[in-house]
Amino acid sequence: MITAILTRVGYALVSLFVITNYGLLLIGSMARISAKVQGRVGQPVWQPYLDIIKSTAKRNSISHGVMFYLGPVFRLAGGVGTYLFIPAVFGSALFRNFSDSGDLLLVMYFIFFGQLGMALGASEGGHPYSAIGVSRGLAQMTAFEVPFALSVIAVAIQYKTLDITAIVAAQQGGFLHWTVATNPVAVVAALIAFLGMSMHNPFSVVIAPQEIPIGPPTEYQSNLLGMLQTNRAIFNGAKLVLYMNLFFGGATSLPVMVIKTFLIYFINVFVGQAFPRLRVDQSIRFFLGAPTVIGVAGVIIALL
Amino acid sequence: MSDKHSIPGPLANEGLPLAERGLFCDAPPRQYQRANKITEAFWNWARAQSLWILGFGTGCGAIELRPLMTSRFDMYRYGIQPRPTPRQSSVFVIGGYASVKTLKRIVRSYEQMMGPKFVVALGSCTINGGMYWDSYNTIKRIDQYIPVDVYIAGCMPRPEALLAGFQELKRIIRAGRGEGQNEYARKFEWYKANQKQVIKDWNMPDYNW
Amino acid sequence: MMRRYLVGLILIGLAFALFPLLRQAGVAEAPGPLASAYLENSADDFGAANVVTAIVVSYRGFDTLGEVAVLFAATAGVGTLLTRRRLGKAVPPPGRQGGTEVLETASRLLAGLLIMFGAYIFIHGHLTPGGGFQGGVVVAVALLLGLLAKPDAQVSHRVMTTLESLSGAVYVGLGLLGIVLAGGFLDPRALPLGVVGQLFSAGSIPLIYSMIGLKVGAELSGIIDALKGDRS
Amino acid sequence: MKLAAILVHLNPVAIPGALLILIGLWGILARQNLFKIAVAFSILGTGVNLVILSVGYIRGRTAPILDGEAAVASMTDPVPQALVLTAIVIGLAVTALLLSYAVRLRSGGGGSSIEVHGDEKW
Amino acid sequence: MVNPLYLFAASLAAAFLLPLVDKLGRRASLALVYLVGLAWLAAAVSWLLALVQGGVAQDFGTAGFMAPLAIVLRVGLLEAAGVLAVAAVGLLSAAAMHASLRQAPAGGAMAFLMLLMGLCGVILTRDLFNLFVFLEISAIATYSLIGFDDRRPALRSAFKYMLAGGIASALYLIGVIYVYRFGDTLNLDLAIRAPGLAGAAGNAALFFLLAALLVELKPFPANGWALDVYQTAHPGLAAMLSGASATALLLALWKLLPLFGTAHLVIIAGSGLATFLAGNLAGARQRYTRRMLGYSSVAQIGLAMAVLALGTLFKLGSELFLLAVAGGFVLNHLLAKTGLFLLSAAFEQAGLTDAAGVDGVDVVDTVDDAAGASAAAQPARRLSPLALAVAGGLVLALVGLPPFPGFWAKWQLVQALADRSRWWLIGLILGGSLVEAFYMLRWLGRLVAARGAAPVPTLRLGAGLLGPAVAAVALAGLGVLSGVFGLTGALDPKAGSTLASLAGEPWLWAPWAVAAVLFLLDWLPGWLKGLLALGAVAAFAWLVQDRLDGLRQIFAIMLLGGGGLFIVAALRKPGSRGGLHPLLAMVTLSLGAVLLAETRLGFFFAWETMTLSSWLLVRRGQASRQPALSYIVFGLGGAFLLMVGLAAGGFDSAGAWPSGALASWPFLLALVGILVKAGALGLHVWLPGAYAEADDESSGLLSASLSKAAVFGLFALVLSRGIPGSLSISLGAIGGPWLWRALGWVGLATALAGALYAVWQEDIKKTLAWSSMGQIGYIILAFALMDQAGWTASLYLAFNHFLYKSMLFLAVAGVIQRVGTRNMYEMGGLIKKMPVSFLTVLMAIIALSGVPPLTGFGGKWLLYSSLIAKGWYLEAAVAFFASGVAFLYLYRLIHSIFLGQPKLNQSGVREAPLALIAPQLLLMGVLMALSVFPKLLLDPILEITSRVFPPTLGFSGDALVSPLGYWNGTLTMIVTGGVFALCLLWLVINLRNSQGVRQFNIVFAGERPLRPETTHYAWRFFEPYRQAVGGLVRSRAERFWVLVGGGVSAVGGALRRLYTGNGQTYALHVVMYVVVLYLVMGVVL
Repeated sequence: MITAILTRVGYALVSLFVITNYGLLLIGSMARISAKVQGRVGQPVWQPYLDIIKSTAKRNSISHGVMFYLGPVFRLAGGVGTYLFIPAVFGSALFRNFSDSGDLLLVMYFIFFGQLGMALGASEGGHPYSAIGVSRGLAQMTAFEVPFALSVIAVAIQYKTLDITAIVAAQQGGFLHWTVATNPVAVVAALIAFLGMSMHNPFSVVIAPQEIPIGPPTEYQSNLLGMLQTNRAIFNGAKLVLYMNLFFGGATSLPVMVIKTFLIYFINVFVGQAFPRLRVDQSIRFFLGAPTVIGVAGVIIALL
Repeated sequence: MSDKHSIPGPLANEGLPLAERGLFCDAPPRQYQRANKITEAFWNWARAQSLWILGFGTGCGAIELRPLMTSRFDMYRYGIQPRPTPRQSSVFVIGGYASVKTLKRIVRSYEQMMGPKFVVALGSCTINGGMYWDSYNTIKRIDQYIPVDVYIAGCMPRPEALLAGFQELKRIIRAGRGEGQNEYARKFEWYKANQKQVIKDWNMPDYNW
Repeated sequence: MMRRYLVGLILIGLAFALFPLLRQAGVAEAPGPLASAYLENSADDFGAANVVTAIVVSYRGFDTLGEVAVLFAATAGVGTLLTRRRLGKAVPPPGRQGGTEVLETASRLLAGLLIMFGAYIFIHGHLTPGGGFQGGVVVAVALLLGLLAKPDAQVSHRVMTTLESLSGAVYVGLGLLGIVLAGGFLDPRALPLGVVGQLFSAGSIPLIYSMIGLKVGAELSGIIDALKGDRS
Repeated sequence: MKLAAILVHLNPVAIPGALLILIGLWGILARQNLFKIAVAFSILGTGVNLVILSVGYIRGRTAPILDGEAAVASMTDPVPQALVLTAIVIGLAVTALLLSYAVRLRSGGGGSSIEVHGDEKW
Repeated sequence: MVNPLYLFAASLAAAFLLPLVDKLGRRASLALVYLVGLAWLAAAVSWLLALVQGGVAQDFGTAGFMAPLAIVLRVGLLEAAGVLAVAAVGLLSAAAMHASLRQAPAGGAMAFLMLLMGLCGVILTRDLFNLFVFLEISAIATYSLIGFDDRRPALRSAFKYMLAGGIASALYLIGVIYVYRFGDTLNLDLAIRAPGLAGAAGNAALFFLLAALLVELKPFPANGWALDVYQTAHPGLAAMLSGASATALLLALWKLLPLFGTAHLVIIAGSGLATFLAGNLAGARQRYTRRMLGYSSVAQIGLAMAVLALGTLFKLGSELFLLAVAGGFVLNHLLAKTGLFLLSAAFEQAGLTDAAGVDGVDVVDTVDDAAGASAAAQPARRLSPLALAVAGGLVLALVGLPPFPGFWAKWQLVQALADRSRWWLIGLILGGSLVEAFYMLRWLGRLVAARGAAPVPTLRLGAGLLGPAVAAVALAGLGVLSGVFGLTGALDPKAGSTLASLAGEPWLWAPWAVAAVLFLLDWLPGWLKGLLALGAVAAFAWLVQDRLDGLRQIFAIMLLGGGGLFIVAALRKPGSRGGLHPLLAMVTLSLGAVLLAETRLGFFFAWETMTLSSWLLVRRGQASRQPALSYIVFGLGGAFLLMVGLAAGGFDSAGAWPSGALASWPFLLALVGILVKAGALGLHVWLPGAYAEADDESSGLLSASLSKAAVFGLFALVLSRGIPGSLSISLGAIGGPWLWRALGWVGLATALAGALYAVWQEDIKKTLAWSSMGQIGYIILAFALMDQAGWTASLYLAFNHFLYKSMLFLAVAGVIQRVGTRNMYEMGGLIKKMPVSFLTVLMAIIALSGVPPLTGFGGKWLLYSSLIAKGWYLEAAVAFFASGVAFLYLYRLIHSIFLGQPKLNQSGVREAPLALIAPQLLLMGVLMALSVFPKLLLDPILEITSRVFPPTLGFSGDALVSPLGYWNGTLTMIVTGGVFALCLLWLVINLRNSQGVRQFNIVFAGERPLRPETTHYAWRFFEPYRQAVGGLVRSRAERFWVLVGGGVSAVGGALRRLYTGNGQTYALHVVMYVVVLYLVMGVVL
């Protein structure tokens, strides 16, 4: 019993370690790719590591209160938890994580755990821009969740389950079994939602760095910031893994996972480089418009 | 307001109305211990590789910062990037002359940065007043008000000079000489006195956390 | 103008409602069973020659009592409404135009006669047409005449009230006597019936009718007096 | 011919009564003056009384008084006569009160027209 | 039995002698009046006793003869009751008029005696002409009395009255003489059998008789004169007219009823209904109290008329039944209206007059200028609690709320009409009642003074309150009797409870009993009352626990437990907090009663009790006048719908809802009725105001517990009495699955709209109110799924909503108490001052938003799983959107209150009092326990739902498994906890030299913030969101209801215009009315 538990915890830690490093490198390489797009050399791929170390190495920090402290903890726990509730690699005991805690719905809702905690922590900072950022973020979130939910429903209809492992299992057997092949419309909706979810351009008004200096984390610094940066890597990874599982046939091994998630993320960066930023009300209207229609179409296709 | 907050300290935010004093932290800045040598060296290396700029466009020099972000100069490749908030920045670039009005903001922003923090003084005006040396409204030497790590002379210095200055800063940091924060804490009374001498309408707290 | 047309229309409607009733009622050929019963029994029952009186005072005496009460209530109302204070007349206006000499003289002459005639009518109510009400009215006319002649004259309110109250009370008392001595409330058989057609007959009917006469006279006088508007 | 039959059948007391009722109502509904309305009420009352009497009316019969000569069989219906007495007195009472109220209303200012005494409404 | 003639003799003798007695002083004359009144009262009582003990009705002849020769009086049960009522009202009125009678000439007292006697005569006589005489006696006495204290408006209206009355008596005379002509008798009993009256001629004669009687009963539109009289006469007299006079006339109508044929009955019924509707509609527009009471009076009499006629027309039941129902209405009206007029007399005597009025007489303009909010002309005064209770009792009785007689009568009537499928009649009657309830309750609401800062002097009513109090007590007593023994039981215990009663369900009276006791103890200190109330609730729970099974047990925890919590919360403020504890206890127990009800009547009784008591609770709030009004109007409207539905069956052991096409819509009505209480979209207009404006602990009770009673109502409709077993309605029966799908969409729309509205509120309690509405929407949605998973979700959501909404309201109550405002943007940064409250809110919003690992996620999981499994995909997506929106307002709530910038003026704020903290801690504990062990709650729920539907959900180990997926709450909790601890550890290890800073130590572009107010981003927090999606929720529902209200009001206004104030026009109305009736009769014939 104890061994079983320890094994699982150990596996989870390993899995976590892998996704953290992968996530950091992914961010670094994407920054580099962006730089190439802009005709620059760009920062080193390992720059995210340096930034985190730098933040962690700050000699002092300030705190606005308990919730301010706990904000990054919530955020990181949210990211880590989200990841841990998703089976990262199909059929792998090592990367199975704690996916037996719940199905897709749990993952979808656990995403909010970190966001909520972070929003609260940022708010305690007392900075108006934090609150403005949160208000924008939440407002935008309600909108992009709609196409996402629709595509998830389409998936649920198609595979008659909400169990992620089962969804991945159903997609095994080649490209033509992937959701992206069987129901591309739903996947389009989900990918548009993903743009909003990762707050890249054109949906980056939440953290608009100059207008409301970086939004919610305005007051965060030192190790608190470091945790947020770490979370960004893990959380990104978790979301990518989720998308991969739902729409791109999952992964049977780590390299497959790396390739697939890299490509999914690449779409994201690609769009981000090509489009300017939208105002928050514009992006809400956008998500409730075409993407929602696409999502509904996806559901209908799944029903056919 | 509890008693704790109404006892005046040495400076005790006395420039503020009584009601507002409780709104600001009244702990003075202090000097921080360095970690053990190896750790500190590692950290300094990381700090040097990840310079986050608080670009403070106090004067004309700020315009020379912008080209650094462009593909021609691309400061990102040196691990340098702009950051919108002092809380997260480690390098304070003071661009050009500092009028009395902006000094107030410079001081506050500087004090709000987390240590270790470094200051790059950009342009002649920050060194000796430059062409504004006899102006009634600018200060002559910025280092009388906050500690400066690197001066980049010129009116205006070119982006290349800036890059050179940042390289110099990196060297200083790696060498463990970027101790402006502790310096400021050590000579806090002196800096504060200088600041107050210039800024007549002092409506700020004395400790800008 | 619209209103007049509307009223006309509505009255035509009412006529439309009323006319069939009149037509169907037509003229009776003979009294109905109830009327016949009254006609045939009243003499035997109460010894009253005047069947109407028998009905009014006895069979349906309760109605009559109510009727007196109605008049009484009206008197009370009129008396309450029309006091000098309420009419806003502090003092009776001096020097009001009196009646003509003819009127004064005639009224003086007639007053006693009228009162006597009134009394006659109500005392003979069970024998001849007429009765308490008619008699009472005639009595009140005497007063009216007097007031026409001398508008400023004050009627003795106290006498009037006392008369009214006592006659009413006696009426009720006579009714109760009916319960005690005879078959029921207002049963005139409380007193001996006597012979039909004589003055002292029909039990307490003449007494009751006299009381009614007195009361009605007093009440009507009261109303007239009150309408004059100078009661205190 | 038929009309004649109807007319013959009609009660000679009731018809004027009904007419008086209508006239009285006309006065009540169309006259403005408080006192005239009171008078109209009297007319209405008279009409009603006539209608009451008409019910007891039987052609060719006498008053229901037993004075030896008149046979019971030749008497009219006494009941309406008894009833009308009550009706008359009640009518009188109402008239008296109406007049009193009219006097009070006029004396309080506002004149004798009923239209001005309509402050309470809606 | 005492011969009534003695009493007549006595009355008359007294009246005749009064002028003489008056010489001894007015005191003596008045004593005489009281004496006579008492004599009548005593006689009536003796008759009643004799009759009840087995006596039979007895006739009393006059002049030694009986009918047909002589006039006959009859003393029967109804007559005795009528005389009792008249005498009682007479005595009360006389007392109210005492002062005026003393000052006026003696004629006043005489006329009063006459009136009293006249009315008794009207009741007792069996002779048609004698009836006329007595009608005239009372009429002329009334004419005299109206003017007796010489107020000019009264004089005017007396004249108008006389015109109408004169015409009526002329009509009556015509009628009676032709009845004599054709029927050859004046005796009623003989006339009924008279063959001559059966034909067309008899019909016409009877028509005139009837028309006159109807005119006296003040039918629409021939009742302008009556309204003027009610408005202007001495209120004591108005009481006499509205109460006693109307009763006597109705009894007269009842006596004559056998004379009439179908055509006449149709006229009576139609006229009565028209009067009822028109009177109420016009009444809704009244500004003057007494005129408004007049309209109500007219309407009530119309209703009683209609009931009498309808009962005979449709053969609604035995004569006894009819008497019980009509009698219930009449009695209710009689006492309530008497009391209210007397109350207005007392107001007037206490000097509550509009001094600026012409002639100083436009008195007691209480609709606008009640004791509370006074006009500029007079200083504000407030009513004493006793006066308020009396006024409340009277108005509530009038409106037909339990436990007053009107409630039982209405129930019986609706039941009887429903049995004969006369739905449109039910609609008319209930519609009119609702309008009446609206304006009467509005008036009552205005009597309650706003609890302003400055203490307001109490209005001294003194002895004037006696009459109203007697009326109120009598009403309550009769009502309770009717409830316990059935209506007829109250009338005649021997007859037994042939009608439905609550005899079998004594516990339904618990709310009333406890409230009564606690109100009597209201002088005690607050804490003691709180403990008593708590004890009462606990005792109730203990006593009834055996009667509750699975489903109802779960609801009992929510309803009674919630009530207990909020009673504890009520201890938060020192002082007596008058009225709060009794009401809280009453609401709580009424919720319990809803659960316990076993019969339809019992359920409806409990439902109305709940509506009523919660309304009182809402009205106790500070600025709750308008919200409380809309709360009660919607509450009653919903209750009426429910009543119609229940009348058709389905609730109690009598069995399932009738099947078949027609039978389905009573169920729908009941459903809609319950949805009103649940606040479903479109029917929710009352909700935000009521929840927001009630006292803070009361809001919590309403939102957390009372709304669950509505949820229970849903279950109880579908499961008989909410006992899990087979469904009482076939799912396919009513519109097939589409009904449930539509219900689901209603729930969904409610959820979405509730969430969106909540987003844009500035008022913290409004936010919570809208949030409640939204959450109930989910519950309805899940309920509508009609399968095991859906119901499980529904119950689970309901319980969770109870938990976290209680927590939120408790915490918010503390915040409001400490901060003194409800505007969120005026707060901020309270986390440091009120950490426990913050923690509560934090846990509550995590739970509410459905974020794992707290229980809320279970609800979301169940909801989406069941929606998707059922195939309601679009619904699932919209629900997902709606629950996303919930994040917005939840964040805003916690941010604006607890985070951000503290305000300078709130530096002295402390943590909420223990009375609020303790329940919060308890609830947090429960929440945590349920989060870690979801089985604790889910096991019983699954057990219940599995009994109704084939199970699809079940536990496998710790994991709840659905056909689609699984959820292991315990593991989730462990993982989350572990990860959280790990992250926290990392932070603690790596954090160096942390310096705590203050609120202004923020980055502010090199500047310092100027003021906390300008630095706290809270006002119009989601403005961009409004720009984006605000179009989704324009307040269409409000506009719709405003339109409806406006329409009703406009109709009322238009009807009112008939009453021009011109007496002649009124007379015209009378004649026109008669002509129209005649034509209608012609058509019917």
